[in-house]
Amino acid sequence: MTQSAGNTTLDYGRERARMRIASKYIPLLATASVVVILYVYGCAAYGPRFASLRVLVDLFKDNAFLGVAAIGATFVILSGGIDLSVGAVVAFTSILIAAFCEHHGVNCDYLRRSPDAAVAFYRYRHLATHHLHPLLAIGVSLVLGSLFGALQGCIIHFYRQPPFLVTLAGMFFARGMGFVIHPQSLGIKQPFYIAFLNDIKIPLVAGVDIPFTVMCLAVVFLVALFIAHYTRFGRAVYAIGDDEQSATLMGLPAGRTKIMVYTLAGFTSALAGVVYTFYMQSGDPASCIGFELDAIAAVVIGGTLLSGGVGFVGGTAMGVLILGLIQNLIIFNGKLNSWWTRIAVGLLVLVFIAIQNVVTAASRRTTRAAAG
Amino acid sequence: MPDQLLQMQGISKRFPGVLALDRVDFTLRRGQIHGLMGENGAGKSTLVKTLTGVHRRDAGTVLLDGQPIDPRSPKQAEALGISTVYQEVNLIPHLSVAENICLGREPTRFGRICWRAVSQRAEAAISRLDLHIDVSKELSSCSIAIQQMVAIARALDIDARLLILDEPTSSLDENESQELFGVMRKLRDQGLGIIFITHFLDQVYEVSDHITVLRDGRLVGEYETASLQRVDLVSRMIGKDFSQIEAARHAPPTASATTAPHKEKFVQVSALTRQGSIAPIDITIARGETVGLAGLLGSGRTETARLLFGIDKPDSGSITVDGQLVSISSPRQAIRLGFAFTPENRKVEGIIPHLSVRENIILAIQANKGIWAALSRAEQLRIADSFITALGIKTPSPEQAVANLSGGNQQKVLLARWLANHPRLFILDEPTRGIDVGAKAEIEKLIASLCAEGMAILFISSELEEVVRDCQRVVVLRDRAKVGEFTGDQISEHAIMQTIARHEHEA
Amino acid sequence: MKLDYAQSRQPFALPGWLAKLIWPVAALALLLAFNLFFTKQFFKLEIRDGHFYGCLIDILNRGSQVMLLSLGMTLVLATGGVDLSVGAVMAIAGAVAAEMINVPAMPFPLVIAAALAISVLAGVWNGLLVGVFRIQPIVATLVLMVAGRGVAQLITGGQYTTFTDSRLVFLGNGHFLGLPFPVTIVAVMFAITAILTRKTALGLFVESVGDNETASHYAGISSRTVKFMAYVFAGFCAGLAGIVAAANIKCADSNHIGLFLELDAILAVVVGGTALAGGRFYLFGSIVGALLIQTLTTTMYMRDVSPEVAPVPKAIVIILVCLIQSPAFHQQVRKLFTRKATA
Amino acid sequence: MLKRFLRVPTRLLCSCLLLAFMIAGCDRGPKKLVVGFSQIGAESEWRTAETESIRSEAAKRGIRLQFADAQQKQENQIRAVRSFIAQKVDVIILAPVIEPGWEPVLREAKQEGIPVILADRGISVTDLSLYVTLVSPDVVEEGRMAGRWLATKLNGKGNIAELLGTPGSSPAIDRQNGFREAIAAYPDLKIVKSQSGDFTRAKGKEVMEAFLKSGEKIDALYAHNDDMAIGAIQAIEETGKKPGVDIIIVSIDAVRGAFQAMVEGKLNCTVECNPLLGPPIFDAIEAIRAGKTVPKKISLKEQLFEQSQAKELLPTRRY
Repeated sequence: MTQSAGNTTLDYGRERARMRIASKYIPLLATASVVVILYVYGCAAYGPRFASLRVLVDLFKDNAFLGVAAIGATFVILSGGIDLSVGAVVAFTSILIAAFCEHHGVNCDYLRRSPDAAVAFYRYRHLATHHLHPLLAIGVSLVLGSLFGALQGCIIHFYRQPPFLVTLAGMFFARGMGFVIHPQSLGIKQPFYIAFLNDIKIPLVAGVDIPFTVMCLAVVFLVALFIAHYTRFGRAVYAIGDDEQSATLMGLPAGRTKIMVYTLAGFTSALAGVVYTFYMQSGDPASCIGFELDAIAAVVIGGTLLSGGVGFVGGTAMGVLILGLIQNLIIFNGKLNSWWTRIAVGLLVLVFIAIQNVVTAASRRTTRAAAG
Repeated sequence: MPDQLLQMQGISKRFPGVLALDRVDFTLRRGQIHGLMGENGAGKSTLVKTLTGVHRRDAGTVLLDGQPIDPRSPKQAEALGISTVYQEVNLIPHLSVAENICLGREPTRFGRICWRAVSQRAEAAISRLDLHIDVSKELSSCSIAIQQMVAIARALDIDARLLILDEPTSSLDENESQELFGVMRKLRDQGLGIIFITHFLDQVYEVSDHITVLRDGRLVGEYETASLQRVDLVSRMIGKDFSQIEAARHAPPTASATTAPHKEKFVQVSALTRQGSIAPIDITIARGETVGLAGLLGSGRTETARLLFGIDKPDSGSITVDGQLVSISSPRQAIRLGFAFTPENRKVEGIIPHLSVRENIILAIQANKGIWAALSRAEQLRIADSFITALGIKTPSPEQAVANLSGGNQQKVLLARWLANHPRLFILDEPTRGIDVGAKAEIEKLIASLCAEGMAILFISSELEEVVRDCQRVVVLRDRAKVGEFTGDQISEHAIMQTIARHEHEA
Repeated sequence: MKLDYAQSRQPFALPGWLAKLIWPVAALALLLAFNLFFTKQFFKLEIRDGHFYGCLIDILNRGSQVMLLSLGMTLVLATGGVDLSVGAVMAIAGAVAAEMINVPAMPFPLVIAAALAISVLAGVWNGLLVGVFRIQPIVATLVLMVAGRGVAQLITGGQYTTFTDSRLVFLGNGHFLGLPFPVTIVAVMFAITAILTRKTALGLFVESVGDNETASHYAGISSRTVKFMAYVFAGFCAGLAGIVAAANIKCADSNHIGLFLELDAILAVVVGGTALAGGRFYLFGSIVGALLIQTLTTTMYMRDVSPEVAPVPKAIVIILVCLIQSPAFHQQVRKLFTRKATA
Repeated sequence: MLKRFLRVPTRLLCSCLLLAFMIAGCDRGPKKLVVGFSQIGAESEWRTAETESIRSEAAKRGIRLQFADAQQKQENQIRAVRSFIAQKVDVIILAPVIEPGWEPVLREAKQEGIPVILADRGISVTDLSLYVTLVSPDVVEEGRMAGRWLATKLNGKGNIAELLGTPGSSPAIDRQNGFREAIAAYPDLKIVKSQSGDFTRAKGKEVMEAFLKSGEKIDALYAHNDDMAIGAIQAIEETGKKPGVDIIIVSIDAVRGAFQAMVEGKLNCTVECNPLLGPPIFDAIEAIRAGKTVPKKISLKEQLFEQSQAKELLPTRRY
């Protein structure tokens, strides 16, 4: 009797299991299909010029630093949190590096206007005036970014503050500090930088080659995949995002994991800032306003649930591509005026979320039908 | 006489507003299954949680194998060989069974998890419980019972010296409980110390060697199971004279036996079905009748209730109320028809934790009245107070947040919420789950009196004796289908068990 | 035991709403005190052509927009959601008002009605996405946040639509009882909101849905309706704020009206003690929060803090206020004192 | 079951393709000159006017204009330029949001042999051959003109409050520096207050209120654009002072609103910053097509308008 009871329930479970495993990947496939649809549509609508390899490479080139930041954001969102400080940290890092590299650091009459800023500034000024080697500058900024993330994580964990709030404050803070370091955009004329951009690249065909920034993105992506699926930390992130209380009772270091997640996000944001400097050869404290929302949109379009616990790094990568494709299509169209551009972007984002919900819901139904 | 595994002395723990543990001593020997008994709010769970590092104790000493220990987190506790299975399954729904077993201690090579080893280890842990599950499947696709087993498998996966089972059987059916006890005995013989917390008296007597009783955060005493009469145990747990309960227990049958027959039909369910949750089912409930839904866990009891209350939509079938054909597609509609429903999972589906007792109680009435016709505060207080006294809800004030009450009292608040709404049909899903004997008796008594007042009641419970005691009609379910129905004198635990078992053999 | 419960509660325990209010109010008082001593002219209050005039009045006046937003935002956050689109909705409302007032012979009430109507429509849109189609609030409202300004520009054709209609201008620049008229609008809206939430069951439903949606559903509350209403109301408040903003500068500046104000509104609500997770909400707290933020801004103008770095002190103050409110922080402090006591 | 849910996307895909080909079909027109225009955004009336000028001019000359709005983001502009290159446009017009950071993408354009014309803002590049010419109003000069005018108006003595543009934006910096340059000669002219009004009315008004309450004596106001000045005028009026009389106000851009204010005597002077870049730009383009050499910098002549001229000029203002 025992046996039979056991078996019946179990067989029942087994049957459904197959469905579940499949359904788990459905949002991912939905996203993938959207990417394909968009690209094919573009090719069809704008002919060989859109279909060209260059456009494809540019797609990655132009979204490299968004990609890096979004991948970091993915972990935060998987852990059930959110990070609004991304854009500000990118801007901060970019201007910090620029200030480090270019010793003509600061226009000072602006500092006279704000004594508090001056006080805060003197430390940086000192560093900035001995213009550091770019690699050192990059190192420093990455460390700063990580520390900043860690700080946010600590406040979130130890004081039980909502991530939305803490990172929002973090956003204001980083944004402001960026302006403290240098009040306006600053070009980087470092030979080292120029070299970086020109020499390190993989040529594909004439005039088209994969630049360093894209390589960075690729590396970050692979590392992220590994972390997410092949490390205890990665699994802990999923677990905590899914059910924090249980995760804690199961002996997972919830606190440490969370803090690490935000540290990681801080690091990737800073890294995105570095990639930004490679990409722009400049730093700008006013850049990337609202960038965090792009990152979040990419993650969500990529099929990760804002509630946490469910999602994939790969999905995020596709989400980034979708955002990039939207931009490209609009530019190729070339007829939308400023406000229609905004409306279009908004609506397209909505459309993709809608498509996703539809497909996912459809799959759920099939699963249930099959299960019953 | 086996040596001491665990000694806890003078353990105290204070939470804001309540002294949860007051100088409690507890001793566990190797190779011993030690029952920890007490009402809700007696401090069982708190005691366990101070031991597993979820809470820090305010005072007292803990010796494990004579070594003083002070775990600050479940992880440290596990490292010390103390592992726990909690009442609600505490696992990660969207991860695979294998991962849930190994989570946080996955075998890694150079920091890289090797998944093959993970699943092998999971297989091993599972097979230790004589279970056979596809460990690669998502946990959320398993039945609660299986999930519970997985939780235990996880607890055993580390070489535990001390295993704590906090209400492990509350969601297991008879067979699964038996399997579990088998495992427990095996482990005891291997020299593990097991702390076993439960509300099922039979189960304590079945497996435990010793029993420690707590009440109101204080130690009542430790006893040899064999030498402790059930009656004494119960009276020690609730600190009341036993005769009261006896009275409460005997009241329902007498009350209902007289009122059971010649009642006009109130709700008639025919061929109600939903793919994947319940095969076509017929139920009729008359006014002043208590109909029981009996069956093993996952047999479709809760599913039926959900359909009846409009939480899930049926694929086909019909419901008539007073002969009128009705369609119920949402709880609101069900409530308008005079239905009420206390769900099985009180915390998630029942209470509004941070709202006050008052607000929780008047919620259903207000929802029924709609947004604009608001009850005056005075009116709300009147209702709340009347029910607090009527049901004996233990709370410092009607403004206390429900989250701060013990399980039993939360359940009472839920009952109050619906009674305030004067339902005509009351669907009770496991109303006595995880509730101490005293409260159980009170609730059963309440059911009887409501029934006597002419309310129709659909009573779902996994404790057959309750069903038998309280119902004038019992519908037996198995594998999501109705397999039998008893009325009046036919109703007996034996008969019901037989029905279920017979079908199992045929299956 | 029952008695133990009652007695063993901390003696200094206050009713929830009061305890919640203490910290934001204290912070505001502290900031004002700071200005009283260190910022010259800050408390200078005079009467110019029949109405009060001074920094404090400005704070009320400038803060009015965020205060209006925060009223709506409070309900939205209490349902466990968030509305990022209010800033954009402000722009839309302003644009509509400006465009219509310039239509000759257009009755004034109709202008206001239209502006409010379209912002309510925006709220309905959000409400549908979040309440009915169950899209995560951040994403759902993000759509309108991005597209909304586009719509506003579409309405104004990308121009600054200026207007001189005295009645409309009055809404932003007029005075009532010696105070700027927006203050009156806020006061009225606050009263309305308070009544709407506390004299009807809306408040209870919002809190219960925000606290435990499933349970509320089972209790017969339609979470759809509740959420929907919250977003619609937020839209309405945003509309009002937008009209005030446009009226204040006598023109509809689609690009800048309400830019990033949604963030200030959210901060105001959270500083005011309402949890982002939803549940209990505190309208008055939100108002205080809004005032705190505006006071901070004005302080920085008065102290010549350069605008680029202004976000830094803002961030610090906000985080501090929230930390002070957090139980974890209280425990630490309590520990500190007990240690002192024992030592 | 996998098949079952894959069906949805595939259907979508097919329908999309169909649609796409239809559109593509109607997109083919007679081959005409194609110009890509990467605009910063539509953050101000001035910019809208600029966009409009370029759009209409292109239409007039029968040139196909590929317009891309960057929503104030440099990355979007770079993306746009790249896309233009991929689209093989004949000429690229770029209104750069900030100065640095254009080197790499412009180099790509150069490799493809696509001439780049900068509109209204310069860029900082080491290799000047990366763009053909910069067509712009002389922003620094605007600042100087305002400075000189104010200096003479106040005959070299007084306290000046300054409403800065958006922090870090190049016009804000240029107008700030130009102005300081011009008044450097007059030691008694002091800038007592200087805060950012973000180029917007609301901020201009808010900041001016703070100025007025700070207790400093303010004789004159220099606003980096007309909108802030107009906001400030409202603030001044609310304090009971007379704008244009008690406080001399000079601003830049010369939009219609400014003329309105001057007619009402509330604004003393505005320096034109001409947004009508369309004609000169397309002249330059035709010149380039014709193989003529064009100067590296084509500055539009700026002029300064005083209240006296306002009345008769008001009707003639196009923006």
